[in-house]
Amino acid sequence: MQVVEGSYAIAHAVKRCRPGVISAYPITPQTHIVEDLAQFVADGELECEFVPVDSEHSAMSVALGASAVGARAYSASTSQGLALMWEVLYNVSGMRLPVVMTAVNRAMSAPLSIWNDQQDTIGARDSGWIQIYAEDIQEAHDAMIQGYKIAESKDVMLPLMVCADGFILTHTYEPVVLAEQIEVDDFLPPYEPEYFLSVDNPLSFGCFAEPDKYMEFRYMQHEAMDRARIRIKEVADEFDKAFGRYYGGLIEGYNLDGAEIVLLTFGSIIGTIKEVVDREKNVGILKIRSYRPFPADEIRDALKDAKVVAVIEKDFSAGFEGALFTDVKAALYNHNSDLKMLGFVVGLGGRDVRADDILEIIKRSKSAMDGGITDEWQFIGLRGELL
Amino acid sequence: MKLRIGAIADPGTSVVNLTGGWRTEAPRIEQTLCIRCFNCVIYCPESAVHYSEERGIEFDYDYCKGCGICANECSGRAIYMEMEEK
Amino acid sequence: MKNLFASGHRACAGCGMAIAIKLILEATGENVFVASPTGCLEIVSSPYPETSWRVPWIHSLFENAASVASGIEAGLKALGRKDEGKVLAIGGDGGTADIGMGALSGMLERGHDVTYICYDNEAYMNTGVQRSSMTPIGASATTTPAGKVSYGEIHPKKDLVSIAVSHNVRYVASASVGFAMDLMEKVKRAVDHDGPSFIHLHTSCCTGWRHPSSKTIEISRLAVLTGLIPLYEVVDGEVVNVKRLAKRLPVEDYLKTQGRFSHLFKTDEGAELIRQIQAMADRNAEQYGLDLDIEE
Amino acid sequence: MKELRIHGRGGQGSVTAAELLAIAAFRDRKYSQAFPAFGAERRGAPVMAFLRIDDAPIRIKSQVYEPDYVMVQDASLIGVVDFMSGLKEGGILLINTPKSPEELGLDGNFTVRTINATAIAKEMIGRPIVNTTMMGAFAGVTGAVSLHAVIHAVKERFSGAAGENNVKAIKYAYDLKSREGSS
Repeated sequence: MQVVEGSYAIAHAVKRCRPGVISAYPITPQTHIVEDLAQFVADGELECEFVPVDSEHSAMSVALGASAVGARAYSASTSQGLALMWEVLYNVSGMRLPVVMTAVNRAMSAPLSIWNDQQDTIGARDSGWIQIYAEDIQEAHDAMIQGYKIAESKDVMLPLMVCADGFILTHTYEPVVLAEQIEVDDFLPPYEPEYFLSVDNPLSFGCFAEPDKYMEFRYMQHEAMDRARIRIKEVADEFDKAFGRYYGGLIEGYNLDGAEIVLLTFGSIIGTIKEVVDREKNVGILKIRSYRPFPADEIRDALKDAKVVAVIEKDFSAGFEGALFTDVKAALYNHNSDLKMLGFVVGLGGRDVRADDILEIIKRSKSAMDGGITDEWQFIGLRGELL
Repeated sequence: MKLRIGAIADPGTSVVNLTGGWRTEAPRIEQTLCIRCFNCVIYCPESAVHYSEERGIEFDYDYCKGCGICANECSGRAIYMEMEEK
Repeated sequence: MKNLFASGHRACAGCGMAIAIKLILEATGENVFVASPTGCLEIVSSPYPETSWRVPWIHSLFENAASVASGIEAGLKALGRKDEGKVLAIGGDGGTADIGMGALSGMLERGHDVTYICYDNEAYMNTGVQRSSMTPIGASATTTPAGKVSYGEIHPKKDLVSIAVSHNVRYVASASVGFAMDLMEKVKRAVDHDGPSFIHLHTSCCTGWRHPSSKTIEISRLAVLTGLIPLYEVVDGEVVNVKRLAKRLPVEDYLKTQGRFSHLFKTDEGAELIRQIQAMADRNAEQYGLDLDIEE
Repeated sequence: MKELRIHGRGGQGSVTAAELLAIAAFRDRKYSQAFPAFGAERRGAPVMAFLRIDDAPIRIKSQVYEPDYVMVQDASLIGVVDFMSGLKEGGILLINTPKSPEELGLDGNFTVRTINATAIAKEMIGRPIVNTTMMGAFAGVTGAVSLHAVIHAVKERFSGAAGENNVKAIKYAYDLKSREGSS
């Protein structure tokens, strides 16, 4: 273990995965990751083509071209940059190219905010990318390595983004176990795609599909997501065996035994919640590690003894409610109608989520459990005096 | 046909699409007037004009869309367009 | 011919772009990777499971062909497959000069070993002849239509060649589908150059320009013969190999062949616009020395 | 768990100080966590950085609101930022200033320590970059990290003569605790 910045840990893990091509465009708070990677290349520690591009759109497009020719490709972005990549995200997943990126979580403008929330990756929810949310720096580091293995699995072949909270994970120094090259080489085989651009077999990539076939292509993506569901769990187990670290497969429970109230969330906020929950009785945590594919079965199973589930997230869909909240409710509908469900929006635009905020959520959840009246969906930490 | 992931296609498969059906006029050639400029071969958008020493210029009516560029560009005025009877 | 662009594609009868692609691949041979943006080229050549390409080809999006080509080149380098083939991007004027300008600029500036060929048919033909920044003055396009008080496009074409040259690209050329041998030689030179190279390839679209399908080559050639599209190369920043004209034709000879300019021939204002277009051709002649000095 | 908040100005190495103290604490076989107050501050603007040290892995991800220690790298921040905010009862406030604690007249249930780190840094490092000197003083005053670990962390970061000079300043500042400190 050594104390390093989160961005460095992520960059280190990417380096260990031996990407052939890295392309990125600078945007706060993603910058340290790609700067560190550029330095690895500059110091001869990483042999790869580092393409400092003209935009995020080009960043993902370069990764797409590189992946299509058979190279392992990496990019990183956040917020507006991720939004500028939007259409390329869909294109990469539709072409079934296992590009892996670090999606640093940051609020969307306007108003401009460089600070953390998860609105950006939530917006990319439907892009056909696997989304893994990291709880801490170590998990973000490890998820990069797992990510390539999952994405490049022959029966998956989907791009994958490791979502890591901006600043909170990227700019914090903590003790981290940095993977050794030999360990990663043993764990992650070289990328050997079945189909790639080559003059020996001059395939055409990116054909268009008429209405008689498009739907089937999209269905095949869905099937691949289903297989990814299995693969994510397998790779988590394989990683545990190889590295001795485990964060759950699709989900991870914490203090769930006998928990009447379950706080369901993802990302770095879980660390703070754990500190709080340790002091509470009958309150557990359900961490969503894989948001897409969505672990509906696993969530149902994990919540079967709960009375109240409080979904906590740093995003929402204006005009409705938090995206994760909607998804969790949808997963339970038709299956478990007794469960009381509450949604809480916290920490938008870098608003610090404090232990007190979590305590408030627990308080309101308890009240709901005891038959008290509380809004189904609400903001925590709003400054009423400004409104 | 089973779909292949990513809509990845094998090379040159468009040859199954016989575009000759698009044609209303068809090119014909008077071989004795051909001066071997090969403009017809060079400028055919369909790659549907072929030349061999034995047979001279030939049109591949499976793909010829009848655009008439070959006739227009023919240096010897050997190619002409003819209404196609179907 | 090698027929690396297979028959059975769905381009309009008389498509200049299809001829251009055929000639480009004839020049490069089979050891080439091609990236194309969204547009007619992609639509006519790749309705799954059919493709007209017999070289490795990829279409991704509208504005990113230059970036995808950059990625292919970087990927080939990373994989030690650089010698497997040259990388080409072939896009239309909309995908190149408008929405793809940033990506193109980045590709050129970063020095990728990619040849970018813009086939310029002077409007968004795939979506129905909307104007692009390459639509010439006086042309009626569906978003700059001629009307009772309009004479069509009012802005001059973007100078793509100069834009490429200003990126310190070592080989830049203008070419026309009407001059096949010249075009193929330029493509060969472009791919043989290390680093980025750029070709502006002018071609008619008989549908968008509104002329008979048989006239595609003839009219493309007229654009050159009137001096509106000068053909030349810029090697290491120097203009060389200008295609000189023995007897430059008046621009009317070109304009009158196409429906998109027909409104110019109906009014005095149209006539004035034609005089302006002639002045542009004259300026081109002066700038590039197009006119051969022949004693009469 | 012990928590430190560092106040400084952009460019003074506050974040580096937090980071190096985290490395030092880890060398002392403790868990640590360092992070800046995330923001868009430019050179010269007031900045903050945070440090947590604990015997167990540190999971909490929120900022530090009730620090055990506050370190002020630049006396010009007095009256500009509320650096005493949330300082725990019995906590320690360490300020870089030529003045004595009494002269500062700061009231509260905490200990005030002052050190003329700028003078020390100028003399020993040759530049008025005080972050390493303040780290030495922090180790001496609080005992939250060992001198040995601080020196090690700094030497890993700054090699050669610069490293040696920094170490000299750190040691000097560390030893000053009995002379310049008072409550």
